[in-house]
Amino acid sequence: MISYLPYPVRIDDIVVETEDGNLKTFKLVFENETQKKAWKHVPGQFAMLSLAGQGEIPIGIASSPTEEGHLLFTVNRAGKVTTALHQMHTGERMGVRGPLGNGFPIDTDMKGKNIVIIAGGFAVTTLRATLIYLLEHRQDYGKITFIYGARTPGMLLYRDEMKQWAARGDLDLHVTVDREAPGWDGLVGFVPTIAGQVAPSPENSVALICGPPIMIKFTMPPLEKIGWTDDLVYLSLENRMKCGEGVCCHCNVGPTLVCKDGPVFTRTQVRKLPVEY
Amino acid sequence: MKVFRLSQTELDNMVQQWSQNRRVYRPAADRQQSAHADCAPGWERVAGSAPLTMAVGPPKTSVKTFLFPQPETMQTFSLKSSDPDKALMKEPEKLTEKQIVAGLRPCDARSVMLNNLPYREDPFYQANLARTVMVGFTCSAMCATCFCDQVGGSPMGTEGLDIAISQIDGSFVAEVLTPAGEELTAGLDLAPADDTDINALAARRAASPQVDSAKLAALKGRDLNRLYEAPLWKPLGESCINCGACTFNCPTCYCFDVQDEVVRGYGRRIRYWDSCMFPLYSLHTSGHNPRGRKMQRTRNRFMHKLKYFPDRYGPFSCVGCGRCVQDCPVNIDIREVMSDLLTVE
Amino acid sequence: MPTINEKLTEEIRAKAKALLAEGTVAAVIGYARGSLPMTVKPTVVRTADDCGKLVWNSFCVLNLANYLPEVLKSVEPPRGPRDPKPEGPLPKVAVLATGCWSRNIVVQTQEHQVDRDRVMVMGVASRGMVSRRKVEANFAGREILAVEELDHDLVVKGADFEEKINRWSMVRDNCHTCTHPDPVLVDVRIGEPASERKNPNPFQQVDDIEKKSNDERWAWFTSEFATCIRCYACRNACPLCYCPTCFVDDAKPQWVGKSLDAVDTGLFHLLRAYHCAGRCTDCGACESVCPMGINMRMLTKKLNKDVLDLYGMEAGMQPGSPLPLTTYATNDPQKFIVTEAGAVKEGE
Amino acid sequence: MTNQTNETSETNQTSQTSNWEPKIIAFLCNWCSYAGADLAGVSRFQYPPNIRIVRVPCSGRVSENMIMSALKSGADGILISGCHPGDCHYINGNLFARRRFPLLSNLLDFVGIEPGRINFSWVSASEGEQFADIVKTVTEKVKALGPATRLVKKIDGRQAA
Repeated sequence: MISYLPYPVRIDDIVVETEDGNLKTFKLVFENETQKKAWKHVPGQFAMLSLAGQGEIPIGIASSPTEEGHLLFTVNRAGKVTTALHQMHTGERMGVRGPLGNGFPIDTDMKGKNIVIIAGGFAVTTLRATLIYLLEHRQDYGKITFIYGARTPGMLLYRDEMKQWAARGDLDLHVTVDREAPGWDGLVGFVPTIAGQVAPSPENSVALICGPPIMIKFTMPPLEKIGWTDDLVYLSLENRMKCGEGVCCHCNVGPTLVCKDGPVFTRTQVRKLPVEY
Repeated sequence: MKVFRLSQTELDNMVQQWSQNRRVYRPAADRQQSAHADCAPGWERVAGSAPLTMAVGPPKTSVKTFLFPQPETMQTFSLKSSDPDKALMKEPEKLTEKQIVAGLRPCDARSVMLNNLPYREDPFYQANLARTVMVGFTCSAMCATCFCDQVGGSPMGTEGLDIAISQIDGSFVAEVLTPAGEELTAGLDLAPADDTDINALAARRAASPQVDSAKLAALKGRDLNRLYEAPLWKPLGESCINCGACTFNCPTCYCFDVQDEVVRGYGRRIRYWDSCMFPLYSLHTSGHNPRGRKMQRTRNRFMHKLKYFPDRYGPFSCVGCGRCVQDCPVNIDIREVMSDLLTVE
Repeated sequence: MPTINEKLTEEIRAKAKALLAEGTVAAVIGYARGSLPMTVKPTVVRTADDCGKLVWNSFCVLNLANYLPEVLKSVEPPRGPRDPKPEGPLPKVAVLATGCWSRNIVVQTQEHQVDRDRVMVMGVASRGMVSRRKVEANFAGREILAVEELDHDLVVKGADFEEKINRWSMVRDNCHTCTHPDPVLVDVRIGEPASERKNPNPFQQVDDIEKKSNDERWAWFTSEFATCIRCYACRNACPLCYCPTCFVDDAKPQWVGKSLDAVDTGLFHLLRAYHCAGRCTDCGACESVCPMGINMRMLTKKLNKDVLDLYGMEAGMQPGSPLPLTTYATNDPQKFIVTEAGAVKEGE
Repeated sequence: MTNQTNETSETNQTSQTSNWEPKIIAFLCNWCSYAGADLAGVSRFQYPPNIRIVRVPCSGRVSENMIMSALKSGADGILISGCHPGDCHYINGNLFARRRFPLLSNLLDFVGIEPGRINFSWVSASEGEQFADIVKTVTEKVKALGPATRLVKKIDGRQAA
């Protein structure tokens, strides 16, 4: 039986991620030990963040299952609930309901393969979860290429972690910004351009792409040029959601329910659907 | 299975007896209703001795209001800073008191079963299903707007009912179909039906319109994208005013929205009916709306009923009660949509 | 001998056909036959060949002005949200309009929702539209299978009955009290013009409620609106309701709750009616489309009465002048103002 | 005003009791009436402490949504006050408001909301004493009506006190 009751959690830490202050990462810890132990998720899954009196919102889980004891959510301030969430303080109580959705196929289609992760803007959250997981289980995967872009250096999420990843040497990290900026000595250019330059061949590989629709649209042609096909590309859809359990119908794209059947789909699957996302 | 024969007086006495220690609801006789009635519009609690009679066609509003009430409290919470449980969501006590819905029709009873497909794991729906006993009338004739036979049902159907009552020659034959129904009739002084009644009932059932399964199969076999791109949606979307009359009176429309309500530090999270006809239904916070145009929303409603739902769960999400046909302000007729869809190349 | 409506139907078809054929308009908004007795389908006709499906009868209860802004947009050449308006005149749209609908077009023009130059009003004098609900109530318990309309009677047929009833007795309340059946705007005349109707008291129904005591009025209000299912058909059928986001859909602040709650439902109806103050032409579409048969028109009628009493204006009757609530007079009555003396200040 | 989670002055009564005091929401225009209220305070004119002031730029800014929302949230009375006609800081905001207000209060009267719950006045920045008098008048009027019950939202039997 579904439970719509959120688990009570407390905000343990809040990190302002970006220069405009619109993105914050919330570290949440469970109030209840049993619930904490019972929580199991897969990178790519999402959860409902619940604020009493405000409502619930579906947000991708930014922490990897390997980071035990807490959950991370990076939230963009956009609507009623996220605005209220941004006004909350450390130590306050809120709720988490989940994990929901299917997540990336880390144990099936991705196992033993070369992984290409392409992220744009704040869509990087669930891909951060994925990357951390992959790095923890480094031996199970082949070459890892991580391409991430944002408008400006100040809009990049998880900057400190990126530095650590860059230092590891066992992954190919490409962080880019749209335009030249003072103090930025990294890559400059849009994600699709960079992806076209650095993406490896599709042989024994899968790609995970998350970002604004326009970025995804322009990233595909350079990949296709070097032989990538739709079935190797995983995308994550989003739609308005209410229940998160495949009941309320809000997130339907044709017969598919994003919350239950997704949010992760291969590009082959997405192409069969009406464009209602 | 027990079968009883009742006169109108005996039927009324039976309902009266139930209402003495249980909540019994029936289709409302009047359009207006007291603001403090304990049930949804279109229904009333049985009180006094008004006879339970068969009116023409299904009741004004569907039975879903008893299983999927509008609103349903999902959680309650306090926002008082003095409360140690501040912002802690708590589940309300589950209602277990039995309620009897009397006078519904086979179409509505079937809708309960259809909605149970997406709601199989839903705690609130299941709790309401467990506490609701359904006593329905079968239909001796079909109304001009009824089409249950075209979508997998039957005017004489009993699916979903606990007790099915059929009118035969001025008196009633009651089939007790489930343990819940038996519990209701146990201890009542009822005359068993004789063979004549049972034969008459069987003959009626045999003569009733049969399920048009060819139509069902034809739509199911069709390619989704062909139907999606069909030219019929444009004129349909143009005349639709995107109100929710069809969805709210539809027994098989089951979408809901969730919102928090707070009064003076005490709050509840409720779910209530939503309609895919409203732009807000699919609107993203970013302002992007995947179904921003009227036509897309109209299409989604029919595609969901006739294609998406069958593809996912099997049957059409429609019981052919005809309420949407009657209530649509602009006369969008789902029967015409179905036949138009069948002719799409 | 063709009936009045058959003649009007023929005239509408012929004139619509001519307008489309000569390219004067790109689309005609009218009605097509419905699938049930006493129903019609609002339809947009875009080719001369399609004009044959247009009909006119006493069941045209929905206000066609409601479709006007959207159809006008649909006939414009496609362009992006930031593209400039194309050069030259944009295509026109013809719309059937009775007295009240034409007044709505005036209001839409005053509120800049509709460009008057792009609208061809095919004016029909209204003979009063029949309330389907009244007919059904008249035959309560019997299923109506067909209704044939004669000039002054309706022939109602069921499986085992056929009865003739007087048409006027089944006409909607708003049409009964209507004083302006003839369109205020006419570009193409359909049928004969009608004269203004004399009505001793168009606000009789409102007066009857006003006579009740305060508690009785509250009881009337709560029971009248108790059956609302919040489908918003009344709002969506109204040509005045064109806000991209309605106040009921606002989440922050949430003005009214969205589920079935007597207070929220009441607030919705009061605010909806109030938003139509000074703009409502009493076309009755809201009441006609309500699946639950709620007489929400009483609220707007009350507002119409007050607007007429206080400011001497009727919506849509003065095309050149502003709407009552978008203007003011320095000597507007202000008897309602509380003063420090506790008494109510006299009008200045 | 729209924040329904307001916890202040938690009194819990549903029936009229001897110590019941009405809560009156006052929408005061920034330029005249709010200054008038300020003057009343500075000049130490006594007036009943029943009003909760919401400062608005102009009486023309007070929308029907705000008034109804106050009623829904349990306000026993409402006072809307702006500049005298002709004195509006925005030239004519109060004149538009003067057209709208009687329509709303008549409509509410029409559906059975007790007359006297919704009040309108003009108070200038120099009328501190008058402001105090108006608040007295309105408070007495609302007190006589008793607690508001109509159009007051309750959830699960609980009501905004």
